[in-house]
Amino acid sequence: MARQEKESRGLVPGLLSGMATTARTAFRPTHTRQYPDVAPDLPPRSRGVIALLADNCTSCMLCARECPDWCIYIDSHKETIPPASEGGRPRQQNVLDRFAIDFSLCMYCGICIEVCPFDALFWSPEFEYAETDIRDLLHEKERLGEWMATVPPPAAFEPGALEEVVVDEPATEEDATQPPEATR
Amino acid sequence: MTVTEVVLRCLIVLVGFLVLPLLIGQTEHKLMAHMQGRLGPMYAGGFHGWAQLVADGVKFVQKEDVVPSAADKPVFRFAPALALASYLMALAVVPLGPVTWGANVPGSLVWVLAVGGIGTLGTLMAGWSSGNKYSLLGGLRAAAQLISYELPLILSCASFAMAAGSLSLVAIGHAWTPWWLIWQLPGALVFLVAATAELQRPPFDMPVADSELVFGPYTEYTGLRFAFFLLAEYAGIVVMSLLLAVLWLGGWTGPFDHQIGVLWTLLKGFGIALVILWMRMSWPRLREDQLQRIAWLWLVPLALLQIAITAAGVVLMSR
Amino acid sequence: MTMTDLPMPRVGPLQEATPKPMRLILNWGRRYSLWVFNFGLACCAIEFIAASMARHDFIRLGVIPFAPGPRQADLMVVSGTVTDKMAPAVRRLYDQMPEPKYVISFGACSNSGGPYWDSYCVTKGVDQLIPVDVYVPGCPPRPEALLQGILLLQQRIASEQPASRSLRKKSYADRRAAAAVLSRPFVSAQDRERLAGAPSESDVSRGTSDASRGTGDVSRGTGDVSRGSTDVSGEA
Amino acid sequence: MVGVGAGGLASADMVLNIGPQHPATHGVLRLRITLDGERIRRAEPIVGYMHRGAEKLFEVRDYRQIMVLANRHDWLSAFSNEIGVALTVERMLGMDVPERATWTRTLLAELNRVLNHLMFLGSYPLELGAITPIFYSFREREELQAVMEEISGGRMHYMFSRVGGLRDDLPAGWLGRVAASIAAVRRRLPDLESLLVGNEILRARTRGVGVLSPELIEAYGVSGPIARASGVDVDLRRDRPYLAYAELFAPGGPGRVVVRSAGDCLARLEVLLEQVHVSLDLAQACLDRLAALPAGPVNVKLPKVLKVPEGWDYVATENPLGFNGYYLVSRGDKTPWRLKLRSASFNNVAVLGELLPGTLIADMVAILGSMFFVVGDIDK
Repeated sequence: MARQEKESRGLVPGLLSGMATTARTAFRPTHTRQYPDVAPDLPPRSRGVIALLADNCTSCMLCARECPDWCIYIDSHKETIPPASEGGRPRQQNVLDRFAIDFSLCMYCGICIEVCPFDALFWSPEFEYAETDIRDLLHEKERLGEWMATVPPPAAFEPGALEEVVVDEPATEEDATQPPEATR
Repeated sequence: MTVTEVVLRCLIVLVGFLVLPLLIGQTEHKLMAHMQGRLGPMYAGGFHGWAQLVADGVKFVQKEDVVPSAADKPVFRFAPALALASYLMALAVVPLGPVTWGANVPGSLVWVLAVGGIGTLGTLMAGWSSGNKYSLLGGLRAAAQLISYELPLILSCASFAMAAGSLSLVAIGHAWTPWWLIWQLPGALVFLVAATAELQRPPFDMPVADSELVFGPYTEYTGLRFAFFLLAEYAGIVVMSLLLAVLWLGGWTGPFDHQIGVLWTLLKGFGIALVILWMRMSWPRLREDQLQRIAWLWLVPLALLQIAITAAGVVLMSR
Repeated sequence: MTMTDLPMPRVGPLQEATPKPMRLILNWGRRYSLWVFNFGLACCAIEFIAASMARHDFIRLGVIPFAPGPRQADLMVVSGTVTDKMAPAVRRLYDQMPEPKYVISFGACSNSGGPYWDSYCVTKGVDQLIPVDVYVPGCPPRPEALLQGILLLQQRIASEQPASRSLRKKSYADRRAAAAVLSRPFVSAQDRERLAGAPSESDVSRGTSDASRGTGDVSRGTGDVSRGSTDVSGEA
Repeated sequence: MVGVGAGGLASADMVLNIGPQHPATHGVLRLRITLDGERIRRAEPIVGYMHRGAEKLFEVRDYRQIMVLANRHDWLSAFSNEIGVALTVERMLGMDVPERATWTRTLLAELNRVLNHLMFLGSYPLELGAITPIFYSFREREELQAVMEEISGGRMHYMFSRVGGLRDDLPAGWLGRVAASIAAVRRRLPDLESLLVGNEILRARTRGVGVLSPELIEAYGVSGPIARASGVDVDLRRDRPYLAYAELFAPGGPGRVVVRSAGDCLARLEVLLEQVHVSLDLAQACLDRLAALPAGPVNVKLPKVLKVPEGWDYVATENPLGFNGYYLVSRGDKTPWRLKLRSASFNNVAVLGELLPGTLIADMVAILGSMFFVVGDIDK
């Protein structure tokens, strides 16, 4: 399979074949994707930034606890809701005050997204948020909410996957065919 | 030759000396890029990054003027000037056409080779005075390499001079005949290899081998001085490729050579410069002792053989 | 915070005389000729090399990766984990670079220690050692993220005043610090009046999310500046 | 003999630091060499500049958090490291992994091996002075990284394997795109080979330089492509098969162990080049098998808090750079008591002290480049 060892070759061909390759490449189209002008096409699962769906979050602190870097800061307080119908019991509800992720610490492992029981966190392939001041890398929940717009629809699975693997909406048949492109 | 004409010629040489290396540098950027499947500078100066080297120059002017404390200061400051001046003086005598030359001295070939030696001194001074171990190693390697490649260079030039019967480049240019292409082929190859080694260009860039000795003798240089050394390297390519174009490819002879003779020389020089740049992109670099071995066991005998052929040819043709 | 004026340092021969159009040319030159010095430490170094390769090719932007040593470089991309044993080398290489120099902190490890935030031998963020101009988040960040960071840096260079760059000579806790760090107060204006307005709120909030941490009582840097080491030293 | 004749000038030896930050050392390996002129008298690799205390951090992390940290020490073969931790924990738990997960893991491990080798096929000629090969090898790397990113979301640190299988299932149409990228890499590989194989200058720089004898390999525990280049025919994928390698390396299967006997820098380069071809064959075989497999789960339902029963276990896998061993001691609670990593590069670099004396500086760079190591793998 591999080209066999050419021991007894003349002095020149090895060197010239190298020059021939570089010359041939010079006339072929280049591989560069000019980033600022041409946006890169990112697969839907690409881990760029974490987006928060604030109203799903019940501030159960699971993500903050499971995060290896402790880079999620959550703050909430309890509110009592008056009983819906009179005679009912007033309900306690967790209201989210602050949900911040420090992206200068985050290692993008995705454990928080995996472990969140209420599907409040999603991956978005967005990556353009470099800052000149490290404190701006601490995204508050408003900024995390803004990333929600860039979250692609969940990708369909390979036909070999078991059907009962339930995604939040079952992978319908028709989007299993065309490869899902990110919405960028 | 009135004074104004001399001043005018000097100005033209100076302008050529500042423009041509930038052209070669930009060509190297774009050629290396496309040979590696990428685009090279695009944003500097709008269309296809034409002003990349101008931007480099403007930036190097603003850099801090660092002279290491352990350095031998006067020698350190003067080294780049020496490296640059040698190629400037060499470019002065290289003729682009029958009348377009900086200076037409009878022994212009000897002048070019002699002035080339000063460049070696500049590199050695840079290596020695930087007070940095890598520079010392790089400087000594450079000295050994440049001295051992002077000989093949001189021998191959001698064979061209013998073939033309004169030491003046303009006369050699006039005496050139297409027959020389085959007759002087070994000499030209020796010249090309020796010139690449003289310029410390890959595959002979051991002194400035970035993976071994950070940047050889120029490790400690910053700002304008470093820019001078870069300019010297590209100016060297211009000088050597124009020289080979005049000696072996006949300089300004070509169809319509009366009208566009100069263009022919520049085109031929550009072609040879492309070969020198091309070698950098395709080959790794040799080891120090292999380099010496090539010089003494391959190039010098080949050059001597070439001189024998030339002598035989001259004797046959003179009868 | 009173702005102490500083003697204009010797930064290249042309720095002093900078009438407006001249300054534009100088900024343009510095902007499109960033010789980057391949300061690769860990995994981010591979993404840094990928950014200089055919697919992303940051030479298009004028960033030339062939600077062999610190002396010839003016952009230092710290890519990878800065361990305590490597810290003096990082600091030394930064000092060896000639003056108009910029630093991009590439990746979580150099931003703030990243996955190794609780390691006993990792410097938590390279900005403790050298002043950083642009922080690129990611672990490792995509090569395009580095390109975006470079574009951000280039915009800053284009709008740079020679005066602001001269502040760079000023030391900050015996370390040379970026003009950006010095020329603005630590606690930003709206933070200050927010602190003045509801002093307890932000400390309380930090406290509760810590209290609910549960797995161990490591007290994280609780100052308003998210990491303990560059804490507000009270001179707001 | 080169340079000044024996007994020439009385020259004192010069100690040169091939620094923590030096273009030749990948990352932050420091070599203190004592020079006589350009010939090396003594060479001592100084490691520790990239020590991040990962093993100490393992003690305060549960097994999923370990997985996402364990792939960062050898950052060129991230997926193979993850598999090592997963296999150790699965063996201690006695958990059997679904077949589709095993075959996908083998496919991703082989693709990761190709990525690792391509990196060294690019960076080694760069140290010898050839600029272009690294651009061609990274063009192939980008091709494969696009596919790896599509399934796992990351380009270098995939964090895709979990105890008991994989994190997610395969995206739709992914197998087709993997086949296309493997074909593209195979089509463009001759470009890279034409710059390496048969290049007289490269051959002159590497033939007979830095010969590593099998005794030295046994003594220092060198493993991986470097050991196989000196004739030591050992490969854990065949000798102690894990994942799906038993079937792939069975006689008649696509897997074969590439061995050279010369043991010099050129042999190491050739082993690497041929191993890329072998790994591409293996990946193609895994693809065909995955397409044929019936539908099935990709991971096992894990308890809420995963506790490994008390005891210890050692699993060694064949990482692209050599043997990668995981010694796990568990006291039965959420976090391991001790997880020791035996990494290949630590032993591979240790042999430099024996190999470098007597060579020139240019040879030192050639040898250093040909001992394929990753500094994070040395210092962990």
